[in-house]
Amino acid sequence: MKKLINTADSVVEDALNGMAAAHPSLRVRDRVVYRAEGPRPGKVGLVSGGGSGHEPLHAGFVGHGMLDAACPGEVFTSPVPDQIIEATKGVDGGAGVLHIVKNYTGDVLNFEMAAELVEGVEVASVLVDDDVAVQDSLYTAGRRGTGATLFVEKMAGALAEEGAPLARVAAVAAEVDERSRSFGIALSSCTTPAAGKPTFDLPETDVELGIGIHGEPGRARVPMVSARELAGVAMEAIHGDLPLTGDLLVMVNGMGGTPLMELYVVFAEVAAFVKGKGARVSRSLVGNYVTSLEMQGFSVTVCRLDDALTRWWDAPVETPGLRWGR
Amino acid sequence: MKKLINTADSVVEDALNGMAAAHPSLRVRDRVVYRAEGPRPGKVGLVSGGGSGHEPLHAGFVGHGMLDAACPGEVFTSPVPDQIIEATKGVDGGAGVLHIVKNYTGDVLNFEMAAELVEGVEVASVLVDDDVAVQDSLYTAGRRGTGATLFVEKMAGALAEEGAPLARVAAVAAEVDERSRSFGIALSSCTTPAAGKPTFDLPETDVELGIGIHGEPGRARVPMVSARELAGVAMEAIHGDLPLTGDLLVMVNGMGGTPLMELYVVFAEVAAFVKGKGARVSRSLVGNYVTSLEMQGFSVTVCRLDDALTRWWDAPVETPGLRWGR
Amino acid sequence: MMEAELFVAWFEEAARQVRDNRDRLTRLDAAIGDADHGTNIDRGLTEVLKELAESAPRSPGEVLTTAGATLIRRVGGASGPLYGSLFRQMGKTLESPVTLARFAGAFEEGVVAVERLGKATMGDKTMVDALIPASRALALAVRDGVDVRRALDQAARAAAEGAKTTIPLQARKGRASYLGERSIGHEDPGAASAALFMAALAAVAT
Amino acid sequence: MMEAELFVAWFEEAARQVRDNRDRLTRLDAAIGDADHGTNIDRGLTEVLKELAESAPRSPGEVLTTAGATLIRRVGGASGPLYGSLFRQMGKTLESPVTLARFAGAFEEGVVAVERLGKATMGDKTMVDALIPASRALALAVRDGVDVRRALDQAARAAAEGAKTTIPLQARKGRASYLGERSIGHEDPGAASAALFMAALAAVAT
Ligand SMILES: Nc1ncnc2c1ncn2[C@@H]1O[C@H](COP(=O)(O)OP(=O)(O)O)[C@@H](O)[C@H]1O
Ligand SMILES: Nc1ncnc2c1ncn2[C@@H]1O[C@H](COP(=O)(O)OP(=O)(O)O)[C@@H](O)[C@H]1O
Ligand SMILES: [Mg+2]
Ligand SMILES: [Mg+2]
Ligand SMILES: [Mg+2]
Ligand SMILES: [Mg+2]
Repeated sequence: MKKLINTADSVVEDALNGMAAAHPSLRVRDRVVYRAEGPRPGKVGLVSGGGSGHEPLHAGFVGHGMLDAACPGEVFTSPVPDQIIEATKGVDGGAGVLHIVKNYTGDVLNFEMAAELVEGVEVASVLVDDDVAVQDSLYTAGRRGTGATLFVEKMAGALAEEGAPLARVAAVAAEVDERSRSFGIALSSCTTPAAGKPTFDLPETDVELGIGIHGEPGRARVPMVSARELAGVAMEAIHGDLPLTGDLLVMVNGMGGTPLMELYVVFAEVAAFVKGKGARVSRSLVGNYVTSLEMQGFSVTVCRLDDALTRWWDAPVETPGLRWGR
Repeated sequence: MKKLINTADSVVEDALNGMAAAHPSLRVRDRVVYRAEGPRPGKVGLVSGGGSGHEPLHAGFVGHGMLDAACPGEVFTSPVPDQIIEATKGVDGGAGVLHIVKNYTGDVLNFEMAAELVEGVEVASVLVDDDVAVQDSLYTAGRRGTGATLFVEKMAGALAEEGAPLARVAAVAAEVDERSRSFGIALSSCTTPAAGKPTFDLPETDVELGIGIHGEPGRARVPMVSARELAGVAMEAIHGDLPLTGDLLVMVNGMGGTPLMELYVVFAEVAAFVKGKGARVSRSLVGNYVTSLEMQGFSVTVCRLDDALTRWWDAPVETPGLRWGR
Repeated sequence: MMEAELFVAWFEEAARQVRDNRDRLTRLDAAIGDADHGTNIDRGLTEVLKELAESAPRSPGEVLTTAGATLIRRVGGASGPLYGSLFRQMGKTLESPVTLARFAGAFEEGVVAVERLGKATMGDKTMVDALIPASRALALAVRDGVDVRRALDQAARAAAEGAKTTIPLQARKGRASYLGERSIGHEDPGAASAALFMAALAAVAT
Repeated sequence: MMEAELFVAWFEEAARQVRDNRDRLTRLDAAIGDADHGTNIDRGLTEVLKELAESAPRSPGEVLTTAGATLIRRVGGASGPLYGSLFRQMGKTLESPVTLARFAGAFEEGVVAVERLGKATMGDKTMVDALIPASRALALAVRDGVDVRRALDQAARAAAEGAKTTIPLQARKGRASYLGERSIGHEDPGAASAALFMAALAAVAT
């Protein structure tokens, strides 16, 4: 394993120091990343968090129009309740705080504990579970939260910025999740600094279908095929669960180690697929947004837009990882 | 080799189709990427180009405040004169066109030929050569152009947007290059689609120092050390050539396959180094901007700012790869 | 009788065994999860020992609640809150002087807290598959009047066997459930670490 | 006498040889460059053949200028303009009917164009190290009144030897110069492809 780290133990701390140094718009304290300017009275606060190694998610989405704070855990490990409690108190502007929680047992348990323990702040939660690779049944922990997290954070963030009350921000966040679906494919595994070797070995000839964002193996291993065919697999899985119609927000997301050139190749195929179904790519995002360290591959996330969601997507955002309109 | 491509031959074409589909702000025609809105009368046009595989450079920097057109060649292969001639004619708003050329024999020759052949457009050129790993001597092709290309494109782009004449835009572009220095380190090689295997093999224990952006081997191969030490190597090389003083623009650039978390770890060390020399990180950029496909590693680019350059850096920019202020 | 020192020794021994088995636990987690279970528990127990040394809790119950709270505060992931709840609930329930019967009762309460929090039942391929057999072994030992040492040995053996029973199972909870049928054939890392916890207790009780 | 057909055949044979050696050329470029030389020349010659078939140039000079212009228009990189200039300049200079002396003179003009454009001289570890010996061999053959076939054989041999002489050199031009001393010990890919061009000409002239 070769990694740009000092020690495996200090990697999260060191990276947060780098974030703080690079972005004067952020304030980092006790493993929580806040907007430097602090809470705005009357605005609903948005807190998210999860394991590190998914950058820019979540800390890179702290700023105007998105999150108020992010709680980064150890690599691929949910944050602890103390961080979430601190963040929740730290961003409350009196209008309550929304927890944006990806549906993983660890994230759910730690956010739940924090929500129970935090005092004097009204807390609502939204669970993001967009990954169609996992069946939502009694036999699983339910769908994972992956790419749609970014959509939820962006749109709920814009609404919160408008001054909407907590219940409404939470309801819209849940609506964005309901309208969104994802599917991911890995060409290679990733290596966590602590483990020091790839989480799984993938031969030169194979890919993993239906992976999450923690370097977990996927649902099935199949022979490598063309970008067109892989995009087709992902899009059929999504379309089979939530038929593609109308205006869509489409993200083709690298897993951290995929050349941008290849993501554009995939996007071209995804766009052609959408067109073939009679739907329209109305907004899009191509790049590394919800990553698994240096994993190679891609995920596609699709959200069925309506006018309001489109407006919140287009609203100004100023974060290290996503920025437009200011 | 596993790559998200359809065929090795079609990868550039397919990726450009994806760019066109993803970014309505761009228009792609005959292997040239233009701003969709076309040239602005009276504004100096900025044209750059180079091999593909460095995305978002260059095509991702076409848009308000940066380039007017980019000419992507085959992977790691300079564009041909025809592309550059088309681009030059296509962006001329009557005020002439600046060619921003990275100092590689191929880029230089093809841009020179184009500049000679293009008719009816005043053309000036700036040569970017910021890489301190290469000695600028009779015994080399001169310093390579790497990360500073982004700085030149951004600042000259802002100045052009203000309506400055060609000679001044060219002079400032050259000044940005003179004030900028880079150094790169690779932890792994990259694989071009056509070659199908890594350009060089790097054992688990070693890194390549002083690499360029085409997967070329570097000046020396040394044992892997910590992020702090690697950042020190890069920064000493830069500082030894252009002493770090005053306000600096600092970019820590991934080569395409490096987790953002690790780039922040490196940035923390770079910022500490700068502070140790009594200089100041006044502006910064951390991410994948000038890449070599899926190569792992980083490069640091430093530019000594003054008030004017800072203003042009801060000026609004709206491109797929760099955006703020609008 | 089981004193506070014994419970401190339990966590010291558990920390040692987890350290020795850290890479194995992480490998188990790599196969059907995200390759961090060894690191998570190792980090948690290191913090527990630090906290126990600093706060010097006096009763067995206090040792356990301190350990539980520390795991919750320091581990994260799924296993942090789950193990944290196990020990915190055990600590809250456990009255001094500690007898085997009281310990068995508190342990059962702890396991119920884990089940309640994680909503997992026997056969879901989680730590619960090691914890429930351990709890039953303790209850049987109490019923049969077995001495502490043998009771804890039996609990350790039951936990180890329970961990092995997870191998052929398809996971229905936690990260491993995402793999569907591909989770079959691998030991659950949390069940494996639960077996280590029980082995550590048996070891220090001798 | 060398007719237009012979020159077309030259490019057909060169395309075949380059296709057969594409991976070797790319491997040579991987060692001291960016692993694209084989692909570049292969792509270029494919386009040249297409263009020659379409535009059906009638004189040797036209064949050469067409090939040169196509290489410039289609290859990119360093080798595109350099090889393009070689053939374009050769074509501009070459008068019909083509004699060995006229061909040798035009070839020399082409090589000078390459030197002028790339500013490389003998020993810089570039295609020039194969082209100059080839040009000299042609000039000597003219002086000595050698027949066309033997002259082209000697030129091919000189180019091949010239390519080999690049192995111990440290590059002073092009991408390989960035490697400093690490460029020593590898054959220059452009010199290797230049040797293929000359071998192809010798092959079709028989
Ligand atoms: N719902 C649950 N109930 C009980 N135990 C669970 C549950 N979900 C996960 N676990 C246990 O947690 C273990 C994984 O812990 P760990 O790897 O530290 O956390 P994470 O899965 O968040 O990475 C699993 O092996 C399993 O034993
Ligand atoms: N200045 C130069 N003069 C002559 N030949 C050169 C020069 N620079 C490079 N070359 C030749 O070009 C070859 C590389 O061609 P190619 O790989 O196609 O282009 P690039 O270097 O742009 O990737 C080198 O091996 C060398 O023979
Ligand atoms: Mg985890
Ligand atoms: Mg090249
Ligand atoms: Mg885990
Ligand atoms: Mg090359």
